[in-house]
Amino acid sequence: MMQRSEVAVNNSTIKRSWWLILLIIAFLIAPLVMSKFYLTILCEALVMSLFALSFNLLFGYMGQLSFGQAAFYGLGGYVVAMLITKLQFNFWLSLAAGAGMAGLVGLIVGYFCVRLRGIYFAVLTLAFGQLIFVIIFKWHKFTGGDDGIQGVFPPEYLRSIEAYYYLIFFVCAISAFILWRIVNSPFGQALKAMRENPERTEFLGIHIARYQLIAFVIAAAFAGLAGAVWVPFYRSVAPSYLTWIKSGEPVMAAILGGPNIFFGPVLGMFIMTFVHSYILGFTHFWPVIMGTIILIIIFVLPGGILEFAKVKITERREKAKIAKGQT
Amino acid sequence: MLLQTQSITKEFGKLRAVNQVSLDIHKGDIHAIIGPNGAGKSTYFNLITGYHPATFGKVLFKDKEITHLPAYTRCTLGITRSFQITSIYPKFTVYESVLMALLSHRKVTLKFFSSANKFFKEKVWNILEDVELANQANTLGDSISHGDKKRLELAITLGTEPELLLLDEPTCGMSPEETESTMALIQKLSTERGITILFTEHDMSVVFGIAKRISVLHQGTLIADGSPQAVRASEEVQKVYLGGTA
Amino acid sequence: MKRIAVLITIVFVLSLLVVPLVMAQGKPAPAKEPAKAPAKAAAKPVLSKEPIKIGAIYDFAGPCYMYSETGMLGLRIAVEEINAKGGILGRKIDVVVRDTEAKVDVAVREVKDLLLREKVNFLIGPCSSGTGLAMQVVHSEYKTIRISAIANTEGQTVDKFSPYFFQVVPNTYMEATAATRYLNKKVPAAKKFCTINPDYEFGRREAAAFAEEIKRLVPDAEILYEAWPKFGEKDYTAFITAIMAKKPDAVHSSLFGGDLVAFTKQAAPYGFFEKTPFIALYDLPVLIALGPDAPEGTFAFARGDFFQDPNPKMMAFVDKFKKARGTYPDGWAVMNYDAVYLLKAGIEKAKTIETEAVVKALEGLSIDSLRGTFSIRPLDHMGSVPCYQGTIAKDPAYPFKIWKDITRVPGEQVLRPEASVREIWKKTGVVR
Amino acid sequence: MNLGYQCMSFDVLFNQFMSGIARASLLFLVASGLSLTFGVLRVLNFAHGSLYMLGAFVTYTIWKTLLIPVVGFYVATFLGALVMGGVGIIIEFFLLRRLYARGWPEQLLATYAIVLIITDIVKWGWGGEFLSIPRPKPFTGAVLLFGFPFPSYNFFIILLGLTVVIFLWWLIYKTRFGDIIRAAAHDREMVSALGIPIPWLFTWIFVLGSLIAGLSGAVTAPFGSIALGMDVEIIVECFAVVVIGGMGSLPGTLLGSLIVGQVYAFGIMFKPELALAFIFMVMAAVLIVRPWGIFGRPER
Repeated sequence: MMQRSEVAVNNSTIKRSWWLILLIIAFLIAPLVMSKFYLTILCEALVMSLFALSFNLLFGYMGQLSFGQAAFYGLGGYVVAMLITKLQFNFWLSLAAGAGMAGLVGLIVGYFCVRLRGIYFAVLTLAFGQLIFVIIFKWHKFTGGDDGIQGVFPPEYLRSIEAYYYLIFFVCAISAFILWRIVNSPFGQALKAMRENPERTEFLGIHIARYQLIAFVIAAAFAGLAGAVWVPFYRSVAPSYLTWIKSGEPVMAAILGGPNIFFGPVLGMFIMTFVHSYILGFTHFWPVIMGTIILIIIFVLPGGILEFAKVKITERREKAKIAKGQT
Repeated sequence: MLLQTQSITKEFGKLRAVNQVSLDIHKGDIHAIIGPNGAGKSTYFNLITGYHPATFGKVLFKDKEITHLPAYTRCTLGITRSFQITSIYPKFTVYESVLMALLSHRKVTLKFFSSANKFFKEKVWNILEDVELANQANTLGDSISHGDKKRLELAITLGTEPELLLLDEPTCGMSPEETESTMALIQKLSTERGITILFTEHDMSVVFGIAKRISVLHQGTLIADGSPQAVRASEEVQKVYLGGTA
Repeated sequence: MKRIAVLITIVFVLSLLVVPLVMAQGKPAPAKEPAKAPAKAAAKPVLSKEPIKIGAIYDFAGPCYMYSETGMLGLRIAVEEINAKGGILGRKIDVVVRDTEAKVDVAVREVKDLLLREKVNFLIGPCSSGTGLAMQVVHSEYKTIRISAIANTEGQTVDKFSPYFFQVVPNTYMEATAATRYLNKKVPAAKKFCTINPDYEFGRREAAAFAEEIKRLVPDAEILYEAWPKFGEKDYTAFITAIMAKKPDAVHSSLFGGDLVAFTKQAAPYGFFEKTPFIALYDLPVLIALGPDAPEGTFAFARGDFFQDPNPKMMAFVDKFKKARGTYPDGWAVMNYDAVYLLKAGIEKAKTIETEAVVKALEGLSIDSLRGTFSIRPLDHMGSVPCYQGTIAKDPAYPFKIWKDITRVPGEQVLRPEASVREIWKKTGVVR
Repeated sequence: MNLGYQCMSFDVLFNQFMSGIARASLLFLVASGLSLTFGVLRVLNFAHGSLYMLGAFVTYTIWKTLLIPVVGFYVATFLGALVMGGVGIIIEFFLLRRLYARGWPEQLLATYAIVLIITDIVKWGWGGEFLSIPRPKPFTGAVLLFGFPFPSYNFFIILLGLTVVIFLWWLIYKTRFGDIIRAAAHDREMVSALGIPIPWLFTWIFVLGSLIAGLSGAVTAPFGSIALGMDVEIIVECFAVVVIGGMGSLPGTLLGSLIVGQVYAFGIMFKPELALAFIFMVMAAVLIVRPWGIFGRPER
């Protein structure tokens, strides 16, 4: 009879966190080591990773693909841009307002979307995403229309790239930690259960639509936060932040990195951002290279890079156990 | 009286799958519903658990009407079911599946920060030991045997600590030994945990050994209801079910 | 599970430390000093032999594609001429080209790329006003001068004024005012107008300037319908029928490039040009693209195609351009040529490429350009450049249609008066 | 901005209606191909817009190189459509066929990758410039309809739209191949269980979709102009058409394109800035009320 303690509990134990500390140190010393340009790219990668994580809460953990996530990302950015440029609002409060507004719109949109499943859910989120994009695109007086809003400056002490990098790093790290806790919380278990078997979960007494709506609002809020923290870094926001092409980026990152592993989308987004910026250095034909990379990974590494690595590692562990068993 | 259906009916277009069935299920009983395939047993279950809305008629649980309540609310009242086609969590481990049931029953699933795994350790192990799945605790749902899957679903239903447990053909597709042990397990649940069990079955010998009360459905209508002996004796049942000869 | 986590960390740490260093070496342009402080503090010795790097940032997409292409031709000819005569202050000029894909966020990224990675000294471009405004914030922060030879929104010189910005193309206020006066002269009886402008910064400003000027010229003028097709629209049918339904006396538009080509082809079968007097940016590239379909008798405005200002200096440039490129130079090539020479004059006057000195040198500087002499107004760094208007007509000398009864409005006549500039500055918070 | 309601006479409304029809027939041409791949194969096929764009540019090049006088455009359109059918075979055979076993998100990502690749092929091949083909001979001028000129090229597109409708209707409802397609739309496993080689069936469906995409791209060139980025604009409207009409149902796609075409045309006339928003409002409304669309059937 197996000992009770041997159950492999998959959350963090103390022994395991040394690699986490190493990772944080690496990120902290990054500004001293990297050139200004690659620091900007690292900032982009971090913000987009938070965006991809917010998307993956719905895709990897809840099993529903939302193709309008960029609408919330852009909305967060626009709220910050408008508050700062038009009302000279406090910087920190406008970040929170950006995330809050995105969450609120997420509540309205989510209310309708959570009743659908699979392709219908994806196409409805695509429709809402485009609707929000067109409203912002055409509302010239208020949002500046096609040109977007320029001159969105953070406070004085955050004007340099290094300072703003640390802000981005902390916002993304803390958000990732929160999302990690949510995903491993009872609420997270309920989401995973809904992904696995919605019928069984409903018969355990869980109102599926309500839980999915909560998850939708959380995902929208964090996407909004990512947009809100990004816009002051680039000093401007534009309607192209809300297009369905932007919504496709987290989908790519999640499927590349491995949607069923928490850090899958982060790894996917880091690869995409650095490959994109490196290619841009010498050619403008980055889409064809990015497209080929995606196809290769879909065929060669099914389930995404980390999933593939996980499968390989567990296989090797099994072989080792069998070998140990025979001797 | 734990559960009562008053002339409950379900029509799919012109087909009347369940035809005005009125039945009382008493607390603590092991109550079997038998009938040939297509007699409406599963549909009746769906009406009680809210999987299908009833065309007309009433369902009362502890004398409160629950006909129009959605499935998840009925479950929180204490009615849980297993499905004819075993419905479990393929990518969850056995431990996680049972834990999931406990989490949702104890209304803990709206906690966002505490780690799921630190809840109800004791309870999960008790249930796993009851259904003899303790040694499979760590294997994924889709990599255990068919019999174990049935028992896992049973364990999941126990996770919601139900008062009324509906089992849709619990022994379907099982070997005689497995059927034997499952029936013993159901008996144990009823006596030890005092759960009222309502199960459907089409294999006579299994039913008569354990059921305290038996109801017989035929083409959606209730044709007999009572103690095993009374049901066995009634000509109605024999004519329909046992082919006329005793 | 734990081992994967270790794998991720190693990958991350490696990518953070090693990859950028590798990339740094692999960069096409050799890295000079390590990260330079944003404000280029130490002025480099005047005669160091390093080339002067100009970042040409244009929008090679949608309607702006045409103008960016021809603009680059003019720019390269000017750079080749200057390098042939020993460059500026004895230093050769290098041109680094970047494409904004006519998207505002791509523009900001590409400008950062030019400033941080390529470390360019000056910028020229872009074509679209939207991307122009977006990059202005960034290059001003990095204290790098940009000269605009095509994008002409008044937002660049007035509303969002930056000391590091100069403009050699007539801005939206100047151009629209001159065009409205020409339209009014040609169709004095017109009272009821419709407008159709691309829905972005440039179109909005031209429409506003037209509305302001037409009210001044025709007090009881009335704008019946404003069509706002999206920038880069391809299907104008619905807009055409909506405008014709209003039966206007005249229609003003700032559609240009590929948009104007598409609009003209779709409007022609409706008899739009026969029924309604129409004025739009029918410049040389559009006239060439439309060929026989160019609507004769329709009014046009532009910024200096060769046939609009056939002075000797321009005709010499036309011969050189035809020999080098086999086509005729248009206003965009002319203005980029002038932009490079303006920069040369500024650097030579300041005797250094240090930004603050060149800014001081350029203010008030006047140069003899292909479009006659013009000077940079110190107030808002706007060049007093001329605006041209005319009517489309056939001309046996050229394989494409050009203009007849051409008017050249000198910049001084249509520059926004200083008082109204300062009034706008109060509203937009510019301190000068 | 006043709208001058007093001049909303009949012929003005009728003319706006006809411009709506022209846009609807163009939309139908593109969306009918998508309704095949999206409806039957259940592949969220973003690459359909790119096949439409590539078809337009390929036809432009064929037209420019051949330059046959009168019939040049029609020959180029025919060849262009065939080329795109070939491209469809390549995409389906080498990419999508291996993905049918995988989940639909991976298929979506594969089509998304194809969009990126085709965008660059067009950017490399033809650059970002606006190109257009002059309108073919008999359809250059305009026809007087109720006193209002109506470009005859729009009639050509409407005619072409109708022929494609009739062809697809005949193919799907009157031939054995059509019966198989409809069966496969319902239940893929059952059809393959009946011994019909599903992979080849899907290849033909995808090829047919690509062929129609190429045809609609070719027809757009003379209508206005073609440029890089037209794929990104058209594909979302096509999804709106297919979703409103009902996935996998041809009459649905026809109705969907009519609705979207008219909503856009009258939107431009009455509330220009919200015209595009109206389309997505209708799309969202249909998805909320009847996810499987007006003529569609609920999925098992």
